[in-house]
Amino acid sequence: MRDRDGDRDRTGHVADADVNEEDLKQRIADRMPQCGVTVPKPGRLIATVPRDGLLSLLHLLKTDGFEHLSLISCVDWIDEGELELVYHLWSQEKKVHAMAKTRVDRASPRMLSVILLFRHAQTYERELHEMFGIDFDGNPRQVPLLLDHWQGIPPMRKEFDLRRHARETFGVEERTDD
Amino acid sequence: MWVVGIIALPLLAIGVSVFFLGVSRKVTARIQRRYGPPLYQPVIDVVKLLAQEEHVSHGMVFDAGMVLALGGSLATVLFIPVGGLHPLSAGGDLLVILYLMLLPPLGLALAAGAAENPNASIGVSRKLILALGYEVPFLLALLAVMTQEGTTSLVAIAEAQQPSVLEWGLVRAPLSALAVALVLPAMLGLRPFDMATAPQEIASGTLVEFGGKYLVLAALQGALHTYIVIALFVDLFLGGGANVLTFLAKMGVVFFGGLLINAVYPRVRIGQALRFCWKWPTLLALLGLVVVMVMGR
Amino acid sequence: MEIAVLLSVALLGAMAVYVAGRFSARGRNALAVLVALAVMVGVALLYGRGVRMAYYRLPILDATLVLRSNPLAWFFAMAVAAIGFFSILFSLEYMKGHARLGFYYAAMLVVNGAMLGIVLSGDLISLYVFWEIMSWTTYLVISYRGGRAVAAGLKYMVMSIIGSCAMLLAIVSVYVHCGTLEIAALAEPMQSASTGFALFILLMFAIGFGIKNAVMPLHTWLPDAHSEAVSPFSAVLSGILVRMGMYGFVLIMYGVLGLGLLARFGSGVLSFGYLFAWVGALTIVIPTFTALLQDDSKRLLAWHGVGQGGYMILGIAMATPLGIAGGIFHTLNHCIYIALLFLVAGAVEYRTGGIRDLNQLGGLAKRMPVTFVGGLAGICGLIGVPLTNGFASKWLIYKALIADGHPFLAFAALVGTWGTILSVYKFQHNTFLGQLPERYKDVKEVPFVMQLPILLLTAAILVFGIFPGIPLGAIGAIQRSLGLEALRVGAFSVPPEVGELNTITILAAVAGGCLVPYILFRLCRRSRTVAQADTYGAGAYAPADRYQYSARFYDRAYAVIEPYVRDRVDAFYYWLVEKSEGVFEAARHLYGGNVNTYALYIMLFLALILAVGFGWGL
Amino acid sequence: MDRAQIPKILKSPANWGRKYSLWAVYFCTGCGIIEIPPVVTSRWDAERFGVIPMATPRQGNLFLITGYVSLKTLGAIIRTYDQMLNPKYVVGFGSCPVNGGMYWDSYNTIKHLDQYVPVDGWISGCMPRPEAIFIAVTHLWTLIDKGLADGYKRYKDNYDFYCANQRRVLPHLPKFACGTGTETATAPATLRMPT
Repeated sequence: MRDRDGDRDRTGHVADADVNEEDLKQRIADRMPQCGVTVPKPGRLIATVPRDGLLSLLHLLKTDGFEHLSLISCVDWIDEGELELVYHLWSQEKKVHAMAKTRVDRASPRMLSVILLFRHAQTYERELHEMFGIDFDGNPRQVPLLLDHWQGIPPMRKEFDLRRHARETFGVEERTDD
Repeated sequence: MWVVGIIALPLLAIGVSVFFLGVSRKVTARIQRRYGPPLYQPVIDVVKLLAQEEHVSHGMVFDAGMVLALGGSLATVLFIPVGGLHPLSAGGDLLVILYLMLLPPLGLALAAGAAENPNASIGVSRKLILALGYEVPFLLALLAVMTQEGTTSLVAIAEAQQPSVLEWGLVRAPLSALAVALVLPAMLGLRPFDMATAPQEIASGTLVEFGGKYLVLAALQGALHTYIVIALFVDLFLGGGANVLTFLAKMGVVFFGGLLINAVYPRVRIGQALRFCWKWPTLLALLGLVVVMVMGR
Repeated sequence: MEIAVLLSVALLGAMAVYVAGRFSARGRNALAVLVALAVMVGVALLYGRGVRMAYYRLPILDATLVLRSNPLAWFFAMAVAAIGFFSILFSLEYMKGHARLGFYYAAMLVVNGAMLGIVLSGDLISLYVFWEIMSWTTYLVISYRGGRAVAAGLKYMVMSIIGSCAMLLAIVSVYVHCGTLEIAALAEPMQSASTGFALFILLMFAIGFGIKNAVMPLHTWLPDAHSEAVSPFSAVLSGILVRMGMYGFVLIMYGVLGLGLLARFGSGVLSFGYLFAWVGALTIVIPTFTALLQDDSKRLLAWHGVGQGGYMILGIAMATPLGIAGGIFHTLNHCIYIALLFLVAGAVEYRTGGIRDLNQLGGLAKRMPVTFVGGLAGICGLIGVPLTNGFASKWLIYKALIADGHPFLAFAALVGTWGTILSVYKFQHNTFLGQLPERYKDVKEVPFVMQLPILLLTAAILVFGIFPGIPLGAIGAIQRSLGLEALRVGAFSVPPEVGELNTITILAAVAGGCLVPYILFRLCRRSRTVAQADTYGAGAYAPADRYQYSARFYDRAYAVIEPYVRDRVDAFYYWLVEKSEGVFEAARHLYGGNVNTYALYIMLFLALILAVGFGWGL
Repeated sequence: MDRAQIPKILKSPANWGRKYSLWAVYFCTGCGIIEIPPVVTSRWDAERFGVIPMATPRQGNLFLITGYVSLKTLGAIIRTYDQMLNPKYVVGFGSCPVNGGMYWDSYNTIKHLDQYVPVDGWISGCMPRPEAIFIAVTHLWTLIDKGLADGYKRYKDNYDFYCANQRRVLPHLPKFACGTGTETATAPATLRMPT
């Protein structure tokens, strides 16, 4: 990550002024009007977009130099009944970390796979399928990664009762002192 | 007299080789700046393995292979003269010993092949490729000594080097001795060349499915193989020893040298080992043979 | 009188089998076995009886065609008859589903009969006639399966014809020089021949016999022919048919020319024997290491057939009693274990539906124990493990080489042994050991009629290994009959002045040695046998058929060995074929098709003849 | 080896062999395995006690289960334990095998190791130090002397109890019935090969 205060970063060359985040925000805003872009702090860029605009946003970011998809994470907004998918992109020469966010319905979560843009996304999508139950269309191998023959609610979802599961499966005696 | 020899020689061989095994673990430990097990640790291991309540086999070929392996080693031991003690050598000369040394690897290879484990098969293929590697210089050196002495009988070769140090094979055929010394770690299966039973890569190679009494047979066969190879080296190049004690002393020196290399060297890949064995040692052995031929004329 | 009866039974029996084939398959099979058995018994009865019988008188060359039986002839005849009988026995079951069986059995018996004819023939004309019969019928049987086998047969045929022409040339020049064709009577007129002429005769015969014996530069037909031929015939082909070349070599080098003449060919390093030995050494090393790279089981064995021929040549080229005894003994031993190995490969092919690729087989020892034991005995013989027959003959050859002061030749032979060990262990391991694939789960053992030859050959390997004195006695008789100094050998030991070898001591040592671990084995608790998939796989469950790990068994060694053993001789021959096709194409244009150009050619030719005649002053 | 031990050795050489030649199966289960290398190398030298890391379960008789045990690892542990030869001893290393440790309520780790595999000794601590292993080894010696280290006997006697527990947690575990050699492994339907 870029160390703003010392104006020095790992590669040793001094980054130019913080104009490129605004410049990026402007480029995204005028090409994708429905996409809300904010720059919370230098070196960070958040773009939220509805479900079907995500692929074009990722394509746009990728052509803008965000060539590395480091992770796809998921946030469970249980009371809003939605799952939020966050695609973390990183640009090497701009030293900017872009987050493309989108919301998916919680009851039957389905999403287009980004495997065509980033081949290695297959593993991230496989894990999200296993832990949150999100179905990615186009991902060839959504087989379980850690859990074998898992029945019931995917474990990372909020409505999954961890303690009850542990007690039933592994016979955990309840702790009395916490 | 030779009845005593037939009983004494194998017992001597097993005793010496088990002692060498204990020494090797102690010396390797001390080189790595740690105390290491007591000298009689191999005895403890053998007792534990023999006294196990359960042994696992993979069929008839698996058992027969191991019995043949140790049996072959014991048979070879009988033909090698040890400081004047050579009960059966009237029935077999150096060529017979060379071919008898094929029996143990064949038995082990059959047993490992029958163990239905890919690690074992990979171990066997490495062991045979390594054997192909070190046999070339070893054979050249053997032929050099045989043509120099004009006989194929090991007893005669050993006696010819008896009178004085100047008569030793080391002095009369130095290049051949050096060639065999270079490939000795490969023949003994010591560290730079122990890829056949590499614990990290192929889960101890040929020994992967050996447990309990099979491991005892394999360990004894390995120890006897070390004894045989070093005894051959002493008989060919270090004058064979007037009596048993000097013979064992010479074997100890050779084994200790091998141990030092074993303790400090990393393991090389099998392709590199083959290329090495066919490059410098073979060149030296070839030169040694040419020198012997030219001097012989 | 018996020889003519024997030979006619062998050849006419084949015709009878073909005719019987018309009526009933079982009758044909029974008759074939009967004929082979009768031939074997007949040859056995000939032991020790020097019979000579002139059976036909050629009017034009006033030469009498003679059949004779001497120890050398009997030795090879016995091998021919035995291997022939075993292969017929083996093919009763093996060939059950194939077509044109009448032709197959008849051809097999004719080949055996022809080989008998070669060995028993007393004069060069009948030798040549039977040689041609053998070559032709071999071509027919090699290309029996059609497809690639026809190409292999053609390649064999072309090289055999070249060999036969060389032989014919030699026979004619011998007849012109010595006036007689009877081999026994050739010995003393040849002594008076000039060295150059004798060398020419020897070289011509050497080409003919060398092609048949697959000596190094002339070996390229053998791997294709052996791997394409039907397994029982491969056993005959590689076992004894190829060794007719050896019979020829011994006959010509020691029967006709004799030691005196051989010594006159060059001196010291450049003598014929020494160069011939180096050809033998080359024939050992390169084919054996080529066999290391093969993945097809029969091709691997075929390359060993070429390699082992080198040991025999190394033996007889040494011209010492030890060497010659070793060479001839190795011919017999090789004939036994290579026939056994081809029968084993055939048995595996028979049961697994024609699979010969070593990378797809595995674990068959559990289902085919007898074949496994036969294979094990075969490879032990091929390697030369003590107590097998291969060891005894190799020991003699090495002893001859080292005692004679040829360490480099001995080195080539010893390195050949280690190449053999690696390649035949791959054959044994990939076929019989390791995990049994699902598709071979219900493979059964081969029927008894196929097991019988395998068991008998295995017994022969062990008996000749533990008592080498039996065959060496017969070989001593051969040496005496050829006028050489015989090698005196005990039943199982070698006299002290020759060297130190006592197979009974070795047997006792190995048996005693194996007794100790067996007792130790029995003292401990009984071990339980685990299932095939219950092996250590770092805790993971190994699904069936995913553990095929015998593919490219010596992968690391391939890169080092492959460049040195690429078959450049074969490539050279094919290059030669292309070039010659170009020339023949050009020659074809001469025949324009209209008559008067032909008349013109005739006139020109006559003018040329006249000019040459006048020029020479006829 | 002092004189006093000679009678004990002669009384039961088997125990003497089993005590001073504990070959540990080199099996890395959880986070605890990082403690093993210093134990077997120069710094702590377990070979003094006769403990050597062995590559295959066939040769090992001490099974050191180091750190938390996830479900997938439990399958491997059970198969490795079955492939070891009797007499075999299991030592739980760290607090996670004891009662789940800090993953006490996790959905993916087992909480009580001894429900699935008989355990002869425990070493508590969230990554105990190498000395703790030597203490455990010496305790194991006394247990072997007294004949109390009979985990493998318990496994064989109430084999169904262990099998039931194992099947409850890993219903599709391909497994060879221990001690009987018969192959009960069903071809696992879900073990799909990577397409």
